[in-house]
Amino acid sequence: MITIALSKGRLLKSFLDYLEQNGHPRWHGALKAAQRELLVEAEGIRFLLVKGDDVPTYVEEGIAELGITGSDILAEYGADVNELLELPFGHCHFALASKEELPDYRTIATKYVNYSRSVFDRSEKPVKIIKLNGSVELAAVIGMADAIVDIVQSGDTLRMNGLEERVRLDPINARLIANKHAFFTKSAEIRAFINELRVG
Amino acid sequence: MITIALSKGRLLKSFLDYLEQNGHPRWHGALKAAQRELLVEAEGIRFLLVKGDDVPTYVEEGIAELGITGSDILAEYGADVNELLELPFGHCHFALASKEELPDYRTIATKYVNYSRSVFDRSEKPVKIIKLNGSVELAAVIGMADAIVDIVQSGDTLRMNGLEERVRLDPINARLIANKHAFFTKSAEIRAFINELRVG
Amino acid sequence: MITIALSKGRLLKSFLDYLEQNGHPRWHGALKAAQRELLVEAEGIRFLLVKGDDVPTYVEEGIAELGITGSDILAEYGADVNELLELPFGHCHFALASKEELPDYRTIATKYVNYSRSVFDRSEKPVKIIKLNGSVELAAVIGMADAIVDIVQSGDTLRMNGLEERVRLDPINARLIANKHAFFTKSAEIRAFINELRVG
Amino acid sequence: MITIALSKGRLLKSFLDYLEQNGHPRWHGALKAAQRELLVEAEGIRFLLVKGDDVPTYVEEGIAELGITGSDILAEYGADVNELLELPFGHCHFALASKEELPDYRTIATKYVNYSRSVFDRSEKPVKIIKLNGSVELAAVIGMADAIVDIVQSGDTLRMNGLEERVRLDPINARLIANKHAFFTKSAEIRAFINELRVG
Amino acid sequence: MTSFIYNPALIRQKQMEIEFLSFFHGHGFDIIDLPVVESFDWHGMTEDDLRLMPQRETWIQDGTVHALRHDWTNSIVRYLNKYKIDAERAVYSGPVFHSGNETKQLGMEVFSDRTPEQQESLGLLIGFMDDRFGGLPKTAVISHYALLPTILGERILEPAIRRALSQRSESALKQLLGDHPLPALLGDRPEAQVHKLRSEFPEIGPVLEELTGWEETLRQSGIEAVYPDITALPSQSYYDGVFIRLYGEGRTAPVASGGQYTARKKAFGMGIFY
Amino acid sequence: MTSFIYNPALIRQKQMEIEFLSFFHGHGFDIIDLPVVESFDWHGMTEDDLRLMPQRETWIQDGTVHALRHDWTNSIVRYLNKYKIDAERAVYSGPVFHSGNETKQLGMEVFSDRTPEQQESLGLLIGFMDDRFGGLPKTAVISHYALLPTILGERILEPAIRRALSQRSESALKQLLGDHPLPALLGDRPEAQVHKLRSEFPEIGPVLEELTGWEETLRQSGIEAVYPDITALPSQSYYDGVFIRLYGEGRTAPVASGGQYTARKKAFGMGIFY
Amino acid sequence: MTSFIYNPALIRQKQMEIEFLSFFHGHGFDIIDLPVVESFDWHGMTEDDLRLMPQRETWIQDGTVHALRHDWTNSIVRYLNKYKIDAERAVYSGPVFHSGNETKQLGMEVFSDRTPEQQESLGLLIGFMDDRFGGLPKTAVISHYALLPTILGERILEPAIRRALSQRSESALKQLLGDHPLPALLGDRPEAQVHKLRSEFPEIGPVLEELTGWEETLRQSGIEAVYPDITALPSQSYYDGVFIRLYGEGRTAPVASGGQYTARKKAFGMGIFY
Amino acid sequence: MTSFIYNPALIRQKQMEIEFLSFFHGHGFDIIDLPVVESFDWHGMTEDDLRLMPQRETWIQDGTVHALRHDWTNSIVRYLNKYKIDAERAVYSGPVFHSGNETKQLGMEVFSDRTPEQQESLGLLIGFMDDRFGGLPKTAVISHYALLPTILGERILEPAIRRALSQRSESALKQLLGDHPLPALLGDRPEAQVHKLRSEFPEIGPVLEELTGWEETLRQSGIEAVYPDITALPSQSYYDGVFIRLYGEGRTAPVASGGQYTARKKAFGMGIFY
Repeated sequence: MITIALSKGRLLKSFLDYLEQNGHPRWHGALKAAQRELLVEAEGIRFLLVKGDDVPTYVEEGIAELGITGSDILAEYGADVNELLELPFGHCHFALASKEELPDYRTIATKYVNYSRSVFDRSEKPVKIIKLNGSVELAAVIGMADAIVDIVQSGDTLRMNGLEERVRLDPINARLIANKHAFFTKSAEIRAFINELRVG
Repeated sequence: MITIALSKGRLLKSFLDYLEQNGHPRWHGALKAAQRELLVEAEGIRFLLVKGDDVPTYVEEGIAELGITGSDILAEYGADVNELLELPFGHCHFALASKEELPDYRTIATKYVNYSRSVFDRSEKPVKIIKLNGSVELAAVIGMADAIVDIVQSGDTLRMNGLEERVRLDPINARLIANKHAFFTKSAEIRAFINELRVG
Repeated sequence: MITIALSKGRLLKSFLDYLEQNGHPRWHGALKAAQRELLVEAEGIRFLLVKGDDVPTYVEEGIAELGITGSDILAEYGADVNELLELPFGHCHFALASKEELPDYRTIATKYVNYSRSVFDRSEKPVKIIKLNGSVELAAVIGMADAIVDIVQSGDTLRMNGLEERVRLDPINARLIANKHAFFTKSAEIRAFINELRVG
Repeated sequence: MITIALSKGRLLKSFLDYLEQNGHPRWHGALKAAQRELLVEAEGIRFLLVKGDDVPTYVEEGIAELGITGSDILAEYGADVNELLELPFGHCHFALASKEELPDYRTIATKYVNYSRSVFDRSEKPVKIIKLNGSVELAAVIGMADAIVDIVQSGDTLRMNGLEERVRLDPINARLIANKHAFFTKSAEIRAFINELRVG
Repeated sequence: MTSFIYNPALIRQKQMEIEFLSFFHGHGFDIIDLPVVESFDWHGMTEDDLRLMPQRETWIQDGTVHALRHDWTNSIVRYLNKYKIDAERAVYSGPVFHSGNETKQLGMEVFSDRTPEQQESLGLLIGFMDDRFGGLPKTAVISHYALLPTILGERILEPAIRRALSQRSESALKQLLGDHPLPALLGDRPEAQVHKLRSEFPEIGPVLEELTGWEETLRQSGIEAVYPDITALPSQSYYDGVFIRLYGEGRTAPVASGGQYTARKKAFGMGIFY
Repeated sequence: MTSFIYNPALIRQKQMEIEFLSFFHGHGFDIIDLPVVESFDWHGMTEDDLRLMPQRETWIQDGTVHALRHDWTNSIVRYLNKYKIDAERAVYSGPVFHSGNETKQLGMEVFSDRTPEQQESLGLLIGFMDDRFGGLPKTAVISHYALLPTILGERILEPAIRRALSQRSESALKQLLGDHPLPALLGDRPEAQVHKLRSEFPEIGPVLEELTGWEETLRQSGIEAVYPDITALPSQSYYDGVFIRLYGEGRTAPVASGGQYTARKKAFGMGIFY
Repeated sequence: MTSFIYNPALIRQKQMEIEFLSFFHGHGFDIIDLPVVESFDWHGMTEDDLRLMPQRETWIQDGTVHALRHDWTNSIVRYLNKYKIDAERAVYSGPVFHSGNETKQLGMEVFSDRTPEQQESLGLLIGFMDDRFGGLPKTAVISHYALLPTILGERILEPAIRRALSQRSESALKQLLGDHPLPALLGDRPEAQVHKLRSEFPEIGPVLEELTGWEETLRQSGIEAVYPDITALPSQSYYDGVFIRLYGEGRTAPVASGGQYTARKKAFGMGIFY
Repeated sequence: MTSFIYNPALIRQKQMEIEFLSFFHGHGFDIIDLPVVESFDWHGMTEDDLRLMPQRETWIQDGTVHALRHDWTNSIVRYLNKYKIDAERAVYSGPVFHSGNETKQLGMEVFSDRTPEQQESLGLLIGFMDDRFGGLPKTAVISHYALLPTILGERILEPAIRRALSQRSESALKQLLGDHPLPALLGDRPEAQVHKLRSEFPEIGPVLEELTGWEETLRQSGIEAVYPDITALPSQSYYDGVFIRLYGEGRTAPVASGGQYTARKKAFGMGIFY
């Protein structure tokens, strides 16, 4: 028996599509059927459906041996886990977006404080960062910040809010992470899951 | 012109119902029509639709003069704002819930860390609190925590996860908050909004 | 057997005079005979001849049950001892002295840093204090400090250096101090010594 | 005009002997004549007679451009001065002394806390150090410490107290120190003094 | 946190600082300076000191608590409680630190209990702001810390009531105070509140008189809108009289604030944060 | 400061610790543990907390004051004032830190106001010391913190008098208290002091009765010399009854000390420092 | 954070501690103690010290950095680099502090470079765990810090590679190392990895020999599953040989860990955290 | 420590500050500002940072080391190593803190490796001092940090030699260096030292050329006495070229100091402490 923490929402949809396209009908069926359940068991695997931010916590603490979450979350929170594999779904990217193009963006609103800090550090520019938990675009719309740093998939949300992507930052995809110790103590089960996933 | 930050989601729905029942067709119409916009203007009022957690930030910073959010958020984050009025909607309550009744709950998972700490302090019991950002029920289901502290409206979520409310904690409702300084400098507009809201 | 730490130098001379005048020939004889010995035993009493600054240390640590030292030392170092009695010898006083009379003394050189601080605090005046270990008068002579705070007996040292006493500060005399715990556990011997000393 | 801080006491005597033997009658005469004066002027040189511990302070602060003090003082207090020359007088040495020879000395009483710490660090042995201001030998005599670290000249003081030198530590001699900045700004005067002293 | 600013604004800021000091110096104010780092003995800390500590940048050194200056008046009060000074009026400028952020404060103090002198200094400050510091403030909020103790008596010490007052929570005050006229007042226009207060509590007449005097000063200085704030509670216990906040056009944070306090004797001080 | 001790004594010390815990556990005491690092909110610090801080190893972290445990009873009092506990008797062991030095403390607490139960626990402690911890103490000093408030009234709050009392300074007390009978008592043999007190201040009879009871307990436990200490002042305000110090032969520091205190309810605790 | 535990488990814990010390003392280990608070001169801090600081409870006192003990072996290494000791084997117990949390550590050190002696001590530890400390560990993970430097050469110093190694990230290692055989190995069963390593890198034969010796010791001690970990990087640079982690049934955190290190001379130490 | 200064001097000091900034601003220097409180990640601290820490007012907050600004050039170097800037010349003023004492520093930096530009800025500084800041310095001491590495080679890294050099200890250098010509040079007049150096070490000709150029600048600015300092060691490793100290009449502490350094690229800066 192995426990896997899955990020709910956008990433779960992407995972379900992948499963469907790659022939894992039973996992797909079980997860698809889950309405608001948070715990789904299928073929000797226990899936925990949790908030993306919490996936690393579940894995780090050993509640789950494996986890699937976005590289954005890992970039931001830097969990102490084994980041085994990049997965071929959940693609999107980080972007810096603003209402108007500016020579310098001095104030940034974002959910991704650490990531944004590292981006501006890399470009060797000082910046003030405002942490928001949601609706980050609004901060740029109403002038609370010069720009935002956020995840962009289709770009629709930006457009709807009259913002434009100014700098395309790092790509994002799904990652398979493992608890540092379970990586060894459950190595057979983990390897089995990886093989299953890959072969499709 | 006055700016009001509104908590999206559950509370916004409750607010819309209230507006409808109390005859504010234009505000109701404008807010209802907003699909994924974050900024809605109606009759000289600018509504910002933001995450509940962010409402106090917008008001404290003066981006919005007024805000409507749940008392759960205020209890947890203790913003430096004027908490003018309790509003007659958005009712629910905090609860402690668990799979089994226990003599003592030593480990608690919750999104509301500060509130939970104060509850256990009041009852003079030491406790370990685990912060989760979502799907808090799961922590009790899989035994990561003895119990959870969360908001309960209908109780359906608890039941669906096999949990039961053990202790009914403080009631929650919507609150009208004001920026500490705008309370004076925009006192006429604020008073007008309150009157409008009340009389219905 | 009881051990008594005695301050060497000025205070020891004063003590010897007192013993002579008040009829303690044997103590007087034994101490007088001590050339450079640091340890003198006489009639069941062990005298330690130590630097005045060290007397409180010996008593606080319990190496000696009693100690005789000047109140200047106690005022400066504030040892955790029982300060049983004022003794009728070792009289002198603290003074503030300077080359010229000034409306304000902003820089003070002294061996007695804590005491000087408290004097200026009492008079509610800010001051800069320079710690010197000896020849404090020199600091005032060469203008390193506006004034000095030091012990004055005859005033000869001041005069020789062209300084004058400006403010007569607290009086100083010898004190009998006791280790806080030995005060009880050796109470009979301590009481005997005090009686002997007093009656003369 | 140049100002030189001289260590009073043992070292001053040694300096006077040196001056006498090497033909500096006027300096010798002026310093010899000084009874309890702290300030002596002779041939364009101003001598400050101060406590050995204070010499580095006078020089570091620039009150005196040059100073003569023992290397023991410099080893202990580590002043920020230019330590120009070793002088051919004031010879003695540091020693570890005790009543009985012991395999290990765990508790040391000394006036030279920093120096003692460095000695024991060099020999890679942990030790407890008690700071005393004077009569350090006594601590070994009465068993307050296993041994003492002190300056030894003839060894008479040790013998008189029944102690014996166990380890001969670093040699000590007089040093000529200069204020770091005056070293340049008064370089001609300093060089003249050195030449005078050397040629003798 | 690390900000490196080099732009023409900085020289204007420094010039402003020197103009401020010169202006008040020209009106008989002594220029004062105090250390950026303040130290506190554990046992000498007052309730006021302890209350402020969580907002300060603090550390412990040699058994005493060190903190960066948080507010000039606060430091001056502490100084006055320890040392005598000769100055009757003082002006200052320098950095202050709030929860790790560095800002600048300019301000002045009048060490006198004579109201006209205090009001004159307020006039000077507003005049300076009008001429050189971003223009005349548009709005003032004015309170008097003697009001609530009279109106509420001992109940003012209850934590729940203090919290409701500081949040202007009409709902909470109704629950806590029941029929007391105060909660209802909060629903009124600020201008009407003082009027009603006077009739409900005739004994606070003199305090309201004082308030009116200061309101007059503010209006004569050109400030258009002056609002009374009847539920204000002092942030530090030394503030015990009138307290004033000045706001610029469309700004929600005050550009200047200050009031009457007691540090051995009565005084009045105001500071500009920028 | 860095000491590395490896010798046979260490295993004996650890064995002693376990014997102590087992012994009291066998007599119905629960074994308790508390964190080495304690944290304090600035505004929640009491006068007692502040007074002790300069003697503690302290630092500031995340806006709260952190301190290493200084004394077990002190930590337990703070715990009892915050949380309810079920235990009626407790025993503990662990490191404590005084001004940067680490030592060990063993001790026990009785959370009951029944004197016989408290005295029984004292008997157990002395018994344990006699059997296994360096032998029977030779001397005890015993005081009662209700004595001085009755004898001196309000004057006990004056700092100068407190200092003179804590230093047993006959000279200073004479200057400060004039004709009051207290200074003269200090010149008497300790044994005679209680006697005279009783006749001078009949109202403290019951307190002296209590003292006598505890003295009896000490003597029955085999301690030969018991001295009353009439000028003792409590180091922390929760100590409000009998206080006892036990000394070994020829030692000037007590091997054990403790007494009655109040933390919500009456309790008694004693600790061994080594 | 404030936890007050009083229950029968505590006495068992204390008994366990004494049994552990006695057991190893009986096998010729000296019992050692070191201070809970460690102090560091700024300029004497090593890269290792600095790397660990963010995980420690730290403060600054008198110009030196103070930190609570984080790990016994770490403290012992620092001690050995400063002082000579006579002991050849040592055993210890006491609290350690990780990011503000207090836990306990039991452990032993062998100050000898003789592998059989080191392996004997490992056997003793596992034996003790089997008998008295929660039973025989089920799983061991074993690595050797000489492996990667040989396999990767200078590239082991690149931060990106170190991160990918420490995360066992097959994807990242492929990107960074291209054709190098290492990434592909990660997809194999752990048991197969050593086998392939030996054929790809014949020069690491002796290191793999050593590994096999230790694996043998572990198996003889009764541990069923022993996994090699070929990408392990040392947490502190003094670890330079074999490193072992032991796990209980169904547990994801190791119950014990430790390995070979150099502090002036070669040594071996393991600790139990609980 | 607590000093409260109110006197006419303060306004002059503030005016001086603004004049200094205006003067250099008028010569094309940007005015810059940096935070008073600097924060350091443990693992990002350089040898330079660690060496300076004991002289700074420091504390630990949220796992990072905080320190009050110690020296503007030091802060600017750290800034330049982290961020790009556009300014080519900068001027600053503000408080600095040495071992708990607060003083003020004024200064300027030229972010260019062109010596004439650097020398021009030095001329401006001396000109300003002559006109407005207490008059022309009387004495300059000038060194070049490329000298000793050439003269002594690797031996310059030996701690004993560094100490002897920094103390100008002829005796100690003789013991350590034996026949090397350096110790003997120290007994010469400073003016003669450079001369002899040139003949003993022809390879340092270009460095001495540079020194002479700067000496020329100093003399042309009106400074009468210029002394070379051949044994100077840099306080921080970024100083790698000429270094200059200026002294007033009869003063033993320099009124200004600074020199060439490298922070990504070559620069030159000097500061006035007062």
